[in-house]
Amino acid sequence: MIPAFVAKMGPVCSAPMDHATTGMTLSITVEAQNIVDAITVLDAEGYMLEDVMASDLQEGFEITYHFSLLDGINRLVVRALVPHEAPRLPSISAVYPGADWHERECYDFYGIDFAGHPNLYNLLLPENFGSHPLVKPEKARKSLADLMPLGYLVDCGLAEPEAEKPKPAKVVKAATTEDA
Amino acid sequence: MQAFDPKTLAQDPTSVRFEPGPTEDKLILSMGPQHPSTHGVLRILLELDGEYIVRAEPVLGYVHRMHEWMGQEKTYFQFMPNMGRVDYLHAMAWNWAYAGSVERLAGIEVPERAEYIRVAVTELNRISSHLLWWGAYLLDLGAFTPIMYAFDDREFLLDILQAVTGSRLTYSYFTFGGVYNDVPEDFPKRCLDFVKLLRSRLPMYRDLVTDNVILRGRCEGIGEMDVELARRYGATGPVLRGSGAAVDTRRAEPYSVYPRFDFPIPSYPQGDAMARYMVRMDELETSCSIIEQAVSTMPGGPIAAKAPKTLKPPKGEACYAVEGARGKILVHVRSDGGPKPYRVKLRAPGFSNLSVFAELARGTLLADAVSILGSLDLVIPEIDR
Amino acid sequence: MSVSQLFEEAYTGLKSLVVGLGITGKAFCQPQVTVIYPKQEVDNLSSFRGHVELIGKDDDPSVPRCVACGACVKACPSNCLTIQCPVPVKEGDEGKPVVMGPAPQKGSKTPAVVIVDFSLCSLCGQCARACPVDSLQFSDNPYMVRLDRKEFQIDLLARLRRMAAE
Amino acid sequence: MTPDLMSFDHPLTRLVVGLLCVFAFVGLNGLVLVWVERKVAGHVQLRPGPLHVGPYGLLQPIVDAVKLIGKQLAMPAGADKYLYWAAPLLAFAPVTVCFLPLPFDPALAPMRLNTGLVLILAFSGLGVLSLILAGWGSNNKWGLLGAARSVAQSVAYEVPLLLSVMAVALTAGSLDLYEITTQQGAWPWQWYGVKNPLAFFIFLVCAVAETNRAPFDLPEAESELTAGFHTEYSGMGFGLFFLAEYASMIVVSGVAAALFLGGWQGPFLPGILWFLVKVYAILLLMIWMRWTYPRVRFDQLLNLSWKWLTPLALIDLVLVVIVAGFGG
Repeated sequence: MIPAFVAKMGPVCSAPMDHATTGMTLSITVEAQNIVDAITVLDAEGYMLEDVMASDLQEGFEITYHFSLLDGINRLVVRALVPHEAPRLPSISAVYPGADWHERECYDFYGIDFAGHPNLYNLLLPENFGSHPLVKPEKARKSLADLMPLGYLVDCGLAEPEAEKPKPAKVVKAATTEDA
Repeated sequence: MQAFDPKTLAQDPTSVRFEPGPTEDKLILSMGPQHPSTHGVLRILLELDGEYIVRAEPVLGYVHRMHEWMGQEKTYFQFMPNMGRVDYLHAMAWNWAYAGSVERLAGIEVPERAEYIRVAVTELNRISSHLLWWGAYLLDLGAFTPIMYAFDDREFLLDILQAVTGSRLTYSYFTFGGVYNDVPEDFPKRCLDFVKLLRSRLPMYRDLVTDNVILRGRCEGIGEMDVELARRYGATGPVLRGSGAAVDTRRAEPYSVYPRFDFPIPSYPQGDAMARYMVRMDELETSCSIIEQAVSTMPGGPIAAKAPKTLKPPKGEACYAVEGARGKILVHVRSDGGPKPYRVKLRAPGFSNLSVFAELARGTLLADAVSILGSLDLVIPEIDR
Repeated sequence: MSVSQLFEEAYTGLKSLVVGLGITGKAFCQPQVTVIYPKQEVDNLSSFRGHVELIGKDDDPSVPRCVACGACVKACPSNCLTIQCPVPVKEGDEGKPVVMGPAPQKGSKTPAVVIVDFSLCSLCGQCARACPVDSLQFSDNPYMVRLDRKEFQIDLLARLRRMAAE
Repeated sequence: MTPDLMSFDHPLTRLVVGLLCVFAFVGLNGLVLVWVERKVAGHVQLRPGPLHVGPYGLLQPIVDAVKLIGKQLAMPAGADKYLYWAAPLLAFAPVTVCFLPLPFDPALAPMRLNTGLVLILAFSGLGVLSLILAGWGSNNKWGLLGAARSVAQSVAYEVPLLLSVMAVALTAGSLDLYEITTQQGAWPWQWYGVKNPLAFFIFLVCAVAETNRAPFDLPEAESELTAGFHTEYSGMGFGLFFLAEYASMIVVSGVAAALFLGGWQGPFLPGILWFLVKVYAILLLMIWMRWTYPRVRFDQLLNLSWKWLTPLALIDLVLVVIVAGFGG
């Protein structure tokens, strides 16, 4: 079950997830340019920004924002994909001031440029460090299809559902994601 | 006294960026990385007007060890000992967060006895963390004696944990699917004895420190924050509970066997340093009660599920949130099906808690800034990772 | 704030200060808890977890159970274990001096060299967990003072023989 | 037999001999106080304190002093050379002068002055100058902040201190410490501290603040200003500040003993012993307080002085005047 406000976020795709096996209840992918609008919706819903994580995939850098309400099982992740050549997306630190440091950390490790960030300098690494240590070499990168379970890929239209293998996770899903 | 000259700091890009303010009679002060009350190697650049803080900017990274990179380079098992080093004061919670996320990813069931042992040792570890915080905070405020009393009590606790895990600080006690080895026979009795001891000491703590008029003057009304500010900055744990929201991951997002225990969630609405102080003092009692319940109802059985010697979880991702002594610990692991994680992300609660500091310290006195910094309960290795 | 309130506050404040003095004064008269270490023994060494050591066979404690499979070497996150066995002699090379190579080596069921570099070890226990024959355990030796980090390369086979002799 | 300083006829001889004795006294007592402080701190914190050097660690302060003397005297770049080195000397010298008018014993008053009290207050006021010079001269921001704090603190606490001393001087009708002491008797109910407890209390609080002791050790507050005014001092430069702190503690305790606790007077024991017992009782109280309380904040410190101690001291003074007027 996907809550109503998700539609306002302009999602590219939204996939429910099973809290018992993933610790998340919902995954929402948005266009990188729309990230501020999408996150403003979450702010209005009273979500707390837990973390910003970037990972280096074949398709580009995937930035994952972890959100949850203060109370209850309702962690949702917002994902945005930026290409390797131009790793740039708007900063959300105006909406969530706590994102400031998380974005600087992503800048440290991946060199992702958060446009409109007030203070985009290295945070954990020295300011003149020069390189971005968590960027993987070309061959070590995996694509989304290698990293995500089939259920997610199907929900996002990245793969065809396999008819003979109904995911047990999908059954539990309805029971655990009805809050928020 | 020489005027502040940015050119003399050309070798230090951080300081250059921290330009002097609009007027010349501002003092730029670099508090740390070697400073008695920055708890390790945190550096805070302060812009002072007299003793009033105009601007404060924490500079991190002095103990940065790139744990997330190590997570990608090591196998699932090999990364486990790193967790005890992320936050050395509440190592068990980090152990748990990583073990929990990998268990979710690989679908490993944890036997019941292991869950009870996990709860007991994590709560013991939480008490040791809070006791150390208590002493260190009072050291920040200029009282030298309480830390010795706290360490005296903490010693009993470390002896218990040493008997269980073999080490006294950087535990790597959890394995995927359980715990490393079983607790000794007398573990429940020693835990109960310790709980009794701590309870008999808490009134002394209260009389010596909590009721002290000087301490109250240093803490009350200092660094006030509300729930909204905490939410926007992602501040969790005692910092959030000190702002009036009775939120605890152990209750909000129940994991393990915590739902079976009956414990209150202390929270204070004032939002100042004193409220955060009181939350932690109350949590000592809360943890005592959880330990009592856990060790008195601890079932028998195996202490670890059968986990393969080389773990290769299926592709996918999982997070696991744990209530650490400093707040919500979140570990996010992505797997590509291989023996090493594709990506490990560690959410350190202290990182988000410290990011509020700039907001809280603005306009306060230097001495208040020290008090606020202490009340956030920072462990720098956890923040720098 | 009325004057009476003000003085009441001052009274409670002063009282709390006196109570504090009372507590530290009482502590002053109590016996100390310090263990003056080299003169007095610390009483909880038995549960201390020191560097790893080999476990001997039940019938012959001077020979380790180790089968030189190299699992512990692979499991170690810090690469602090070294296990070496004689490299199998190739045809035509008979008579040449025996060359040692990292375990596992074909035909070797016992290790010739087992060294743990304690200066790298973080005492995580992954080696003991990985061992298929339970040949590794933590020692409880806390007296680890050396003048050179090279001296922390502990020869476990020699240690096992010494322990068995005692 | 007690040494008799009064046997020297010429006041100048007496002054020189007295000064030498004072130096010896300050040095020795400084060392003993360091030991006492560490031992008390240890026992309060359930640990033994200095233990290994000499019996009960008694020789520890000597070892520390030797260590301090042996250390390099470093000076930071950009420091004002003259001010920087003048400060520790200036911290130590005035304190020793303050011992001169103190009556240790009827026969052992280095200098009897009819304005002894004024001399002590004047010279102890000089002490703050050394803190300012140290903080300013060392070209260090922490030092500067410490110096700024010490100025405000000493200005604030001189006032109630003077007022509380004045209350006693008015009752005794003299500014000579010898005279004030003799006016009190050997028994506690004859002491001014018992007759006028408010003035005694105010004096004690101000004494702690004047000597920069915890909980009022703001100029050197280590968890805020690293070490405040003496951040940059090493070796004996720091040692002199250290010694001056203990010396001024002894001075204020001596003044308190003479003013409020009947000085050398007491039953059975010789006068000098009674005096030292009283001085050490006050010193112990100061040490005890240091190891019990957190540090107050700067504005709270000033508030305490201006809003509580100064008005109370004024009221006390008025009461004393009224009583003295009716009584005398």
